Amino acid sequence: MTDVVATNETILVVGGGVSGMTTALEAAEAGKQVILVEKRPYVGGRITQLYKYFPKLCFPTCGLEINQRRTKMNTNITVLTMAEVSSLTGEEGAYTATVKIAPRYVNANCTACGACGDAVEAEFDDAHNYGLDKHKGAYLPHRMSYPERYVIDPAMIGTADAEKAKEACKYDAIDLDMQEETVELKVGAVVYATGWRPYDANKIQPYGYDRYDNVITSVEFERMNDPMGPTGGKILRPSDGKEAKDVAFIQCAGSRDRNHLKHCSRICCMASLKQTTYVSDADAKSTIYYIDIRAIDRFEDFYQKVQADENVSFIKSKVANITEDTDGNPILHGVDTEGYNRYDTAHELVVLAVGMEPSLDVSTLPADISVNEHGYIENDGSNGGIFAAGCSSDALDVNRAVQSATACALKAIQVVNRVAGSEG
Amino acid sequence: MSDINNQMVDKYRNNFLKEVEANVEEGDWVKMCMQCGVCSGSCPMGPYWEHPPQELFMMIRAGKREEVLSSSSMWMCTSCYNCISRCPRELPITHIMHGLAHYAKRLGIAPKEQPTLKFSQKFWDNLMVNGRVNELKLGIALYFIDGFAQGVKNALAATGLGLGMYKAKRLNPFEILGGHSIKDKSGLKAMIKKAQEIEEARISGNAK
Amino acid sequence: MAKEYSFYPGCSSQKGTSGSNLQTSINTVCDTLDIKLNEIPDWNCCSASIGYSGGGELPRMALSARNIALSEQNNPGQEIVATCAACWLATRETKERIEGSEEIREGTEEALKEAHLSISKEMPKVRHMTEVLIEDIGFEAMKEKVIRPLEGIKIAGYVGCQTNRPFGIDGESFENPKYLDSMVEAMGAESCPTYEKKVSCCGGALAFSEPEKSQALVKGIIESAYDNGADMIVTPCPVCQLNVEAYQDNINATYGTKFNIPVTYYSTLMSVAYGKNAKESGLDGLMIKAKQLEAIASK
Amino acid sequence: MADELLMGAYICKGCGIGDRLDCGQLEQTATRDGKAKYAKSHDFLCSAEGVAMIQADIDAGETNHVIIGACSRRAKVEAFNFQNVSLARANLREGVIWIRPDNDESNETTQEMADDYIRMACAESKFQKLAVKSGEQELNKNILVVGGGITGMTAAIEAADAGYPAVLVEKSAQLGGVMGQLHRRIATKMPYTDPEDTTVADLIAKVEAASNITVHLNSTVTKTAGAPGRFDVDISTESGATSNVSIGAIVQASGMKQFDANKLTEFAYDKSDNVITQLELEALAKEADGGPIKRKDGKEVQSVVFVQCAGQRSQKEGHLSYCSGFCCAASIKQAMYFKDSNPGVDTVIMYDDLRTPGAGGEDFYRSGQKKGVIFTKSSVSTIEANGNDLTVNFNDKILNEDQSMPADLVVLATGQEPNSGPNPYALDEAKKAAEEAGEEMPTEVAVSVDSILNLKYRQGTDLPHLKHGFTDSHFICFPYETRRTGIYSAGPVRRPMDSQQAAVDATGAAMKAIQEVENAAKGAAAHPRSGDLSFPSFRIEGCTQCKRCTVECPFGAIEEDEKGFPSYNESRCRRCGTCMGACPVRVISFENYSVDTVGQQIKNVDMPDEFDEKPRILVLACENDAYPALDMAAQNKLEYSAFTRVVPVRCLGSVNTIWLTDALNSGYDGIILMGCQKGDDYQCHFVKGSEIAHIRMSKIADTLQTLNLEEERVATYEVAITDVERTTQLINDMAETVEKIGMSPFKF
Repeated sequence: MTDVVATNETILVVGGGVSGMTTALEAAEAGKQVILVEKRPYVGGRITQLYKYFPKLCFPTCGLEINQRRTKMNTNITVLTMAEVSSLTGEEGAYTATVKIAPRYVNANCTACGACGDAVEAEFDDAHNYGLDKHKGAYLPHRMSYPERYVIDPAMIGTADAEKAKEACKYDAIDLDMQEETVELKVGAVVYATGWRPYDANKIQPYGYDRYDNVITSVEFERMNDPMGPTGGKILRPSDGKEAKDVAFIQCAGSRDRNHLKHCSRICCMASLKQTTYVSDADAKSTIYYIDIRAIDRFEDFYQKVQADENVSFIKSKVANITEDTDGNPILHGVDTEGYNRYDTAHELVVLAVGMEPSLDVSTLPADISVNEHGYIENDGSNGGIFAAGCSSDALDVNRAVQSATACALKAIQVVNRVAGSEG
Repeated sequence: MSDINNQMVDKYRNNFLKEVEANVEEGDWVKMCMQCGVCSGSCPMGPYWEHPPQELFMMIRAGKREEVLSSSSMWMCTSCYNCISRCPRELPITHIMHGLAHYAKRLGIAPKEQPTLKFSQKFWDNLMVNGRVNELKLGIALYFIDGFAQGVKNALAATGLGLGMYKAKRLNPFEILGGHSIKDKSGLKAMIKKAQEIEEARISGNAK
Repeated sequence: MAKEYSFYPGCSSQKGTSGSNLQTSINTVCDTLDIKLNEIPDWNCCSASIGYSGGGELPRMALSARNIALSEQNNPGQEIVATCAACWLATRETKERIEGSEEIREGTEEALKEAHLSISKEMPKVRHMTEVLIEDIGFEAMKEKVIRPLEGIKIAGYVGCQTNRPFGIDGESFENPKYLDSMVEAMGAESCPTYEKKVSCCGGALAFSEPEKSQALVKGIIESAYDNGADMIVTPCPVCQLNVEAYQDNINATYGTKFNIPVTYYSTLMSVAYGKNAKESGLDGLMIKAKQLEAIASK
Repeated sequence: MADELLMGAYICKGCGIGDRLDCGQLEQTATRDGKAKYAKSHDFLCSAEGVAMIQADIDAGETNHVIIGACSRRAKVEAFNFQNVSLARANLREGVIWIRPDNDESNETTQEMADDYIRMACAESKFQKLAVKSGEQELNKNILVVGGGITGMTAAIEAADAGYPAVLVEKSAQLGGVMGQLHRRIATKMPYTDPEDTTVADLIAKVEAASNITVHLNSTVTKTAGAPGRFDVDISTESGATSNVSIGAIVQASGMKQFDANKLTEFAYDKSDNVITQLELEALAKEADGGPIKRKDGKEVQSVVFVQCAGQRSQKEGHLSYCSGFCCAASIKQAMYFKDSNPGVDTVIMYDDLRTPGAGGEDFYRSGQKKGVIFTKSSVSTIEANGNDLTVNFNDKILNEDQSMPADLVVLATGQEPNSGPNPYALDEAKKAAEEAGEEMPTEVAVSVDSILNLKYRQGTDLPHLKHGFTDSHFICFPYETRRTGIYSAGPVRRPMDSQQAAVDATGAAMKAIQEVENAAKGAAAHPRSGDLSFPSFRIEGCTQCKRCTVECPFGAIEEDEKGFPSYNESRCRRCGTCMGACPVRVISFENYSVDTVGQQIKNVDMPDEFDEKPRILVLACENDAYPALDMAAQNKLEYSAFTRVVPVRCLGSVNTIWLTDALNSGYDGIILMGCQKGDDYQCHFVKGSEIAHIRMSKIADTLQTLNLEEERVATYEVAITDVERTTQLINDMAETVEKIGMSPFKF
């Protein structure tokens, strides 16, 4: 049974991605008690699925390592993984959060020795790689997973395979009878850092993501380029496993579109510019189809760098639709609006720069929280002791998400300090 | 050029966009275009447009009145609604194209020999007679649309078709003697007359 | 107890016109499925999104409004159903434009007065026949009535434009609707799910004024049907049906192709599958005979 | 904690260690060679029971130096977290059994590897002292905020709201800054359709109402000495009156200045009163206050053209190469000023890319279009001014043709430049640039701006610049980590940004400031070694006053006292150890990380003689990136040479060359240094550590010559945390090299 100590001076952070970790760490390192609730079996969120950051082209796992070390060493933070806040009631300084913790079927004894993983047969789609490959029924979600503890896929329960895993573990770490738990937490302030999910590309029908193998999403492409990813860092066409030498990027795939997300997702332009560097590194060509390239502030420098690369070309056009030729090459149809040039161009691989959709489940919020039509919480000062950090507040890049998360730590601290003050 | 056209020119000076917003069906949507070009790329008649929709919208903003209204581009619309269903900004492009075409025709500066203009007109006239379209009359009228000689050619070229449809009982030669019709023709005509008056009044009102 | 609808047949459905065989098969299908269509008395043409040269916005609105008014007057409480894509679109669009704009409503109502007609605040729903079949009857029920499954026939489902956009069938995609294929399968025939031209335009509206351009589009539609191994093409739209069927000779002449593929209606398929004979199914209305269907129909 | 050294070694047999290694022998090694007081093995050391066993020994006073021979120091951190004892860990799992094949011919060398890691851990432990709170200072909660604009006011208010008194210094006569000059601001709330109140008035009211905010107008900071927790700050008025305050931490919100439009001669800014900047239009709009906007000559504006990216996104001399980010939305807002007062006014925005990112941005763009603002994708070539009439010449990129358009008024979106002080490293950077360009070395650089902080730091008066004069942190994931601990910049001095972002940024900076005063009071380090209590001290008698430590410290933490000795500032220090690496006489060390704790590990590796054909390869790996990469290689069961001995270091900058000389002298056959990427896109968490290390190592060649050893025996690499396969490859390459060039002759 998980038992967590929480008081009205405790800060609850919902979501353990880069924003949630930042809020939790900044508050904890200022001496506050923090409970970090993460839905996945590990912290880090979407950045664990990114290969490189724009514009530096450095590695997200580098900052993740530091943040995980800070978390391991800081006794002010309690991390609950595979946990979700199912309801939140109360008011500033006195909230009650109901947290559901899904069974991991692996307890704290786990040493991540890997014996259970070796023992089992069954394999499942690997969510961490967006289903591009499979993981064992007993698995460590990724190499740097924290907590460094294996997970048993729920579908394993009741199978002989699960028993094999249990037998293989010398440390009684596997508990197949683990049940879902519900804990109630009294907290003073709550920071939502529930982050984002990629917009469902199946809904963008003209681009045939559901019909053509070689039309993939930007998040899948990112995994593909990670040497630790499903293709070992190679840009391979799903249809035939051939290396793609001519890659097209379609911007605003699901963003700035009344049929999909009305808002601009901010990151996609920079993400695609970044991804063209992967393509160039593989001696291949990139073409970016865009409406506006939104590389604001110093990102512009990076844009200009990419423009200077003769392997990369830009076409101002929202692609109308995609068909497929007999070799499985997606053919892009549309009009380059700079001077009206029609094109019907075949590429070997198409990457949809899918938009950012807030993954916040509004139904878990108290009624009076202001959420805008795009599904983001607005920090307009009217939400009592509840604050939104990172991509629960707007479509943000990592740098801005971290700024917002740091700011939220202070807003939360103000609340619990007031509580402390009033409690003398 | 018609008086109404001259009046419009005077009234809106160089601001063609305002003229379009005031007088063209769904014209107030033109300003919402963000030049993504998805409409232009989605049109089945694409290659035949001298100026595709998104470019027309830009031309309207740029005040290219003559070029737009005398263009045959919008007459290329097949009303397939591809553009509408894909437009990220909700523009009713098909209707705007119809509206521009109609407005150009109304001002008398649409290209005279535009075949779709003629067909569209014939279609309308045809249905105005009996309240329902008489396919044979419409057909024959069409064959002679470009004058008698061409008409004969067209007719001959299509006899096979005509014959086939006749055999298939889908073309009734007796149509020519009257055929399908509604009962309350006068009511319909009065109604249309009224609708036209209202529209007329609105637009010529704008012209002043 | 039969389901009753207020029916707007449209010009092309009339006796001795291009779409008359659609009407024939629709009638038999409705008998079989116990659907009662009450024709709107004295209905008029909708101007089929082509009359715009002569007819301005308001006159065109008035045309469809008149049909709606007549429907409300004579078939109160009944939803309006159309079999022709253009008729359905024009009527539904009119309803929505009137409901969307006070100015248009006022103008239309004023015009209707001249014909001693009026529309109510809440006009009846305007639906396409396929909508009725799919939503009110359902594929299962459609299937149950099948007596002669259309076995061994491969059919390309050509949905076309206006049946599909901008309204279409709820829950179906504009780019790749699947309902026509499901209907084909329900009748025991084989569908062509990868038929990529299923929603591309046949240029029907310009068939007369821009024949070459329109026929170029038709060529692609037929070609792809052949590429997908189809024996015939099925469509819900009378304009598509005529345009894709009628010009195959011309296309062959222009492009040296050897097209000779039957183009029929979903209702024709259904009638045959429901055991009706060739005449009742409107098969005699085809210029390019659907021999496989005739064979089944004459069993 | 007792002074007596009581080393207790604990060997874990779990995770296959017991099956692969002779743990009995490891215990012996610990006691016999490592001089541990005792050694114990356990089947499952990280289990509650295993941990309890260790804790019991600690409580019983059996040990105060705990040595754990188990998994990597990165694993089971929470389990092996004992208070008030020093801890050393031997990496037997990721460091030994997981990277070695399990077969007879390799078992011997694998065991030797494990034995060495035990010896090394014991050596480290032996020379470790427990880091304890220095008690150097008290909690000082005062936050100094420099700049009274929307950023500064927000920072002050947010800090004060959390109970940390703020001292707000504003150069001008009133608060408000640039935002104070605006009529309205860009929409920040749903439905994002209209300009909003700037909120400046509210902020000023809040500042004035707050009992714990002190405001200094017409004032500047004339001295900042000391360190976080004890900054000694002089605030002087124009008249010269100076007050001295004691400050815990600082937020620099010195804001932005407008790009000088006079540089834009092609746009006739210098020729016509009717070509104005966005900021100048705000003044007109303020004056009109919702009514029709009149230009200077009193004419009501009927047509206005906005020229985006004026002097921005441009490589032209004197132009800004970056995008200011806010101007698109600002022009939309300003066009709305006109449209809202009179829809008849023609407003055209000439843009290249319309940049209104984020959830609200697109709504605001759409709202502008709804209001009738016209957007033209174009590039403006020139603006002609004939008297009061203006003609805008441009190329319409959609219609692909040159056009011109008359306008009553033209507004230039000129963007923002940072109000940062002089860059302390301007000269170094100029030299570096000159060197790369092959030009002659500059001896000085012109300084055009006044200092903002007047830091009395050996390494300069102000925050280092990153690029284009912005003081932003280089880190994407740690945007507040500047190179001056306890001083956080916020707002447009950091990066071009709009007011909403600036307010968020200000709150974040205030958070970091508050955190730093709390840490300073504890004597704990700030990011990235947050909470670290260890602290560098030096033996004054050994010091030669060479000043290398004071010059090389990436954080400017070290000063010189009047006698010329280095004087450390605990709370400025980030504990990277670069000073320790710099010291030629090795007098600098931390309690738990010193020349000895590493040097003795190197020395205590068992060195087989030359003819044993068992070379020794020393790897000094950055603990932040290279070491995790090696752990992951182990997880992936990648193999590398059994002759490798890896020592994690805090930063490659902390590597003292003596370690290499000693290693070579004691017979190591190869040495690999693994640090982080340096240069413009550096990934070194201590900014300069890796770079400095590389410079030092470039000189190691001499050492090798004098020992007349082959150069290939020492290699320095930039390694990323993702270089999982590469790290092992680098090691195996060195193993091959050694095999090629033969064993070191220095084995005794």
